[in-house]
Amino acid sequence: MFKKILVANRGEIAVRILRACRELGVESVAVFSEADRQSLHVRYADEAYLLGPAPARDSYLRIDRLIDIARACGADAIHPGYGFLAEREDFAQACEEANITFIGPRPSAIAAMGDKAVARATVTKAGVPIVPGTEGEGSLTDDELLALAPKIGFPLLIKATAGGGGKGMRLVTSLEEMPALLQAARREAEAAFGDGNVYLEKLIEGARHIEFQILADQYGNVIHLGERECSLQRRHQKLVEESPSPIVDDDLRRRMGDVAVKAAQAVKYVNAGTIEFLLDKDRNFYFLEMNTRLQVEHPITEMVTGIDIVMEQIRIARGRQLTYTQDDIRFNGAAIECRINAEDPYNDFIPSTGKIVHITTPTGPGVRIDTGVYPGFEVTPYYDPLIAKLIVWGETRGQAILRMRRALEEFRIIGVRTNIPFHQTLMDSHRFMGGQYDTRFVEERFSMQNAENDKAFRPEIAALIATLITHRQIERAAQIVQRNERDTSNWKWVGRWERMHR
Amino acid sequence: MFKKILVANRGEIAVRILRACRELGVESVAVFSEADRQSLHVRYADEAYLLGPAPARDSYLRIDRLIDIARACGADAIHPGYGFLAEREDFAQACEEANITFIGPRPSAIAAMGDKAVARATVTKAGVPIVPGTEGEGSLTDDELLALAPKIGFPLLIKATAGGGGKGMRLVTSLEEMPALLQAARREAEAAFGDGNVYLEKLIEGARHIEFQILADQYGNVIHLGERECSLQRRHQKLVEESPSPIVDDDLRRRMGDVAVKAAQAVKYVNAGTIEFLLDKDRNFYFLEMNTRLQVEHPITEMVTGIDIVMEQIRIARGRQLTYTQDDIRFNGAAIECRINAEDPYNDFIPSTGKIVHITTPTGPGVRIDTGVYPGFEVTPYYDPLIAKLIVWGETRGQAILRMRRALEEFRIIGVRTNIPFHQTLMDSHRFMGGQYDTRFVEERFSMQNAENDKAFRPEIAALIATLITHRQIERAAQIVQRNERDTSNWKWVGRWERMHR
Amino acid sequence: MIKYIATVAEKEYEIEIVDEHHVIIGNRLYEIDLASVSEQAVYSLLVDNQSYEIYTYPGDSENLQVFVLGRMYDVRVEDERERRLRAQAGSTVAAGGEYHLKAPMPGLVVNIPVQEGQMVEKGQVLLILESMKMQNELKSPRAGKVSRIRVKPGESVEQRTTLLSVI
Amino acid sequence: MIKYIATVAEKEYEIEIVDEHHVIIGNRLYEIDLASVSEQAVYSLLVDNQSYEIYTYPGDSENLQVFVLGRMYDVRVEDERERRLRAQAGSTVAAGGEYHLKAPMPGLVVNIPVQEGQMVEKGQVLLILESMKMQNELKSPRAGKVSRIRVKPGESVEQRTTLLSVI
Repeated sequence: MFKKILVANRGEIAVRILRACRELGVESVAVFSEADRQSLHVRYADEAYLLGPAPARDSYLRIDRLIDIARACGADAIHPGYGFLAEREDFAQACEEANITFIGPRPSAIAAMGDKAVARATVTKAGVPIVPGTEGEGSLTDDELLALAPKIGFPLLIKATAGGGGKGMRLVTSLEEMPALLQAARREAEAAFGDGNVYLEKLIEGARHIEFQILADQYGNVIHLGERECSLQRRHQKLVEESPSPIVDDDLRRRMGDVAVKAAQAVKYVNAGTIEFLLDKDRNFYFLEMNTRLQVEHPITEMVTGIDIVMEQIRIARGRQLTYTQDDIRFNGAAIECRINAEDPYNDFIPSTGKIVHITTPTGPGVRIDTGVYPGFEVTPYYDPLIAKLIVWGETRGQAILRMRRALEEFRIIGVRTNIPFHQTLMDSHRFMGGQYDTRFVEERFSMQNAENDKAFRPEIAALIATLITHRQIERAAQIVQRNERDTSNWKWVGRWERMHR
Repeated sequence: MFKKILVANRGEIAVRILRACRELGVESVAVFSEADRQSLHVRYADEAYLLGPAPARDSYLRIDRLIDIARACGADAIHPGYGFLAEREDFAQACEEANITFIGPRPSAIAAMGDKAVARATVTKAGVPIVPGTEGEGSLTDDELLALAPKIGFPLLIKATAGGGGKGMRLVTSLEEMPALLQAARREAEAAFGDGNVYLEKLIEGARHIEFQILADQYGNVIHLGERECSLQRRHQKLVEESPSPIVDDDLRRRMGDVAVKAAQAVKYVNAGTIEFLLDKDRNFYFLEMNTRLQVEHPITEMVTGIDIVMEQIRIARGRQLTYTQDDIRFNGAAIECRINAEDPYNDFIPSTGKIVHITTPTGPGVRIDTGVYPGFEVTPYYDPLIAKLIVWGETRGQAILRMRRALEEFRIIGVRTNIPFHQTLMDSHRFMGGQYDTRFVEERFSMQNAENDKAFRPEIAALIATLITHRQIERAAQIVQRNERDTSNWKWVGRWERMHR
Repeated sequence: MIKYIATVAEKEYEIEIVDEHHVIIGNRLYEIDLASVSEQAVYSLLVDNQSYEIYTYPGDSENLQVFVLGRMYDVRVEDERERRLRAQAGSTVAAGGEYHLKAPMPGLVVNIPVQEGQMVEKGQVLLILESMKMQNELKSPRAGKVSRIRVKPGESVEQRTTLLSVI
Repeated sequence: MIKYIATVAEKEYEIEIVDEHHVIIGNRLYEIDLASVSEQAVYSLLVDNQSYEIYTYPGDSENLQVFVLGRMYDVRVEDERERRLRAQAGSTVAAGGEYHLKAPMPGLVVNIPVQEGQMVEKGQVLLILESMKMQNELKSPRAGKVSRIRVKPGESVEQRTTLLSVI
């Protein structure tokens, strides 16, 4: 086993990895920015080193500092977590050159999956289906696009090559209307990005985001740990994940799992990774991308399989063979994760900073929390707003939902706003309960205000408590005034002295 | 399902049961003493009723008040938890008469298992082995005892019928020495209790306390959920439990489980219950007693079987058939529970009361906490010192131990003393790691002081932190003095006035 | 006996405090028991033995934001005297005056898609502030004219800095 | 530069505070960083980048109880001046004087198995106090004579009530 592992990350995922180190009996090293001196990951590690100022580019993204610290403290491996440097080929390369094991895939696999066009080409060669389209095929003329369109099928999207944010995007439902829409899209893209190039992509209607967890060792053994349903997103940020997906059955799981394994093998993948798919209404699935790292939502897979993914990552990196074969993997019950973010769901999900003054943590059967915060912790504006992951397990999906509801009810975080009310409203929605949602559900068909006629709507209780609090404050203020009146003895003497000398 | 369940208990177990109610969609009612107004169980229930003053006899033991409240609020079932009224036949009877379902066995089963002599006789008839001895056979003469002794076998114990606390107890290793020891025991018992009666009991050397969890429905279906090893005790209080037991193999589990089921069937048992056995060095086992209620340590069984025992209790009480057959029960991995008590392990385990000012809760993979306390909670002297149960699960016993160690390291409860350091020392002991312990291990062969030469012994760090704290306090005191020197303007005036009038 | 008027979502509740354990809401008497949990903004309230756990945040201006059973309520509480004064002053107070857009958190001004003097709609994006790796659109709470812009794109701002005003 | 002597388990450590981030223990210089976590008696201490989480309780008399890595240490800290004074006064201070047995928690006096004037050994049970459903044996910290018993069996006592004294 490794002697000492450096965790090149912060927050809940650093704590998660440190726990795995501890449970494996490996010494652990934390790194921290000036804003994170009091963070849990610093407190839980065996050693801790300051990286630099709060902004990530001056601290958690400093490859040179990280390698220097790892060398100085004698760490023989680095775990990158997710985000920051986790999918940076140059970081994996720098570790390799410093003779420190990077707990993740080889630099070549990161590179192959990091470029979307290369990734599409690679997995297509391995027989993996991709979203039909012309992305990565260079600049095509209108005539070329019009010729390709019927092969992709309608409806389809025209998208700007340079773009994003919907600029230069057009929905096309037939070949007839396409020439005019192509012109409009190119004009808009030219105006917005100075680049009129566009490409075509099949519109996946009612798409669901389904991803498969992969484990692969250095000896060519690759298995999958089933799927995670991640369609509940807002601005491309996942908010809730569940495993298994409510719409994936055994047959589809087997087929998608086989394809996921094939995609990983196509880049000779090693360690833990995730293959993301889009699944359409007709249960066709398309490769979207591969995340060559540990995923935020890995705990739901741990809950249903009983496998500790982080420990497996470390064992694989050490050169061990996989502990499990595909046949060993059993899926037991259902797990859901809610990402608790410091943001205000009643105010456009604006991030919230400040000091956490009180936490009541839901506990009890089937509840797991991964977090890096505690009462007294200061949520700063420097890093992402994820402050906790609330994960529940139930014998069935129904039990898991009921358990998540009661866990959310128990969860109190005072001092910053959180999106807990969003999750509560979501868990109560009939569409979620029925498993009927797609990637556009949260943004297009969900509202925090739609639940006003159920039994949880109790404005009179809100009115009462606000009145009682106001009343108490008024009474307390009155007492202070009275106390001050009594507590003036010194001033009486002073007043007397002044009167005498007037 | 029930419409409304009243939970006739407090603390962590009341919270545990309320959670099950919530997850089943059943309304819940808490009851509380004057000392418990701010307790979690009051905060988590849908309704809450004051029982009376803090002492249990004026509140949690008031059968009349509980029945009145249940009637008034329309509860159709009562869950007694453990302790208090959980094993009181008259309470189960009172519920029955008030037409409220008692979530537990029938009064007759409580009665049959509540009297030790009756219980021994009942299970013996069903073919269940008991610890050989003469208890429950009335007053026997010396001659009768001397005649019975060889049948029981040596070594054996002479025990006082009236007694306890070791008074009147003698260890006998041969028939020759027995007459004199009988005299001595009778004299001591007479002096201590005014009753010279004694009985004989076979000495189980190196005994381990192993118990089996039973589930039984109203239709005669009885299954067991495997064993719990509860040998780690102090003053007959369990401190640590694990499942499975490190020394029970599949064959022994099957045999003991069969006997446990038989014992439950002997009293037509319904609902959840526990059969306690002593297991000797030669793997012979003897029925000790049956606990006709939910057990403190039930969560470890939930962790290894995936079954929610409290939900099963409620379903059974509602008249449902068992959801599982014996063949459905799979044992997965290993679970350990540490009972976190408010007591000082460095000072003879004396209970500690006070306000909890800070808690850092261990979380993450495989960790469950059942508790009724939170920061700001006041631990009072009225009830038992159990403030939290820390439960971990691991794929193997080894992993569970390592996980428990890291969870104990993370656990901070500030404001009252806790026995967390005891658990840490225990988890580090080679005997525990090897599974080599019996019911006398903690009291006779365990010490908080025996771990002074390992790498966790860092007196220089203790010296350093104490010095730094002292230094800071001195500096702060100096600042206050300086501030006071500046802040004396009023007094100057007064002093001036006084000088002028001297 | 003190009488308050609490307003939630434009509905008014008349609440009289009888004593520490009794209130009258509308015409009904309720038995209550209020406990403050761990000296924070968390309360346990029993109303005729129904148990509610509540936490609060200060809301805009004089309002209190109350969270109960997973829902947020914006509550304004007035006593009778305040209420009379406000009635006499007319009800247009809230809508008028200059609106100052303040930074809800520390962050970096990324973009200001409006100009001084420009008319804006309710809900229109006034400024984009980057914080916690997210770009946050700050919107106008009402229609009006942008009267003064006090920051520039690229500027770092502290929490509660006034960014611009709408008149 | 201030020099302290910290005593743990009868071993002495000479500790000099150089500045906020440096100390000398014995002859070695250490880089340190002390942070107080959430304003409680919980500290995070880095010593040459080794991370320790520590919490403390006030101990008997002047001592501090320190918990680090799952172990408890009873530490006495003195500065050089205090140390000299104590050396001059002789080392018998701690052993002498009357010992007052105080209730470590509220409870009910169940039994007092000693009498006034009786000689007791170190570790001998002086009083049994019931609390939290447990009978707790309170023992003598040293040998001596029971000088005065201030409570009776059956009496309820508050925390820190003096129960009896040993001289």
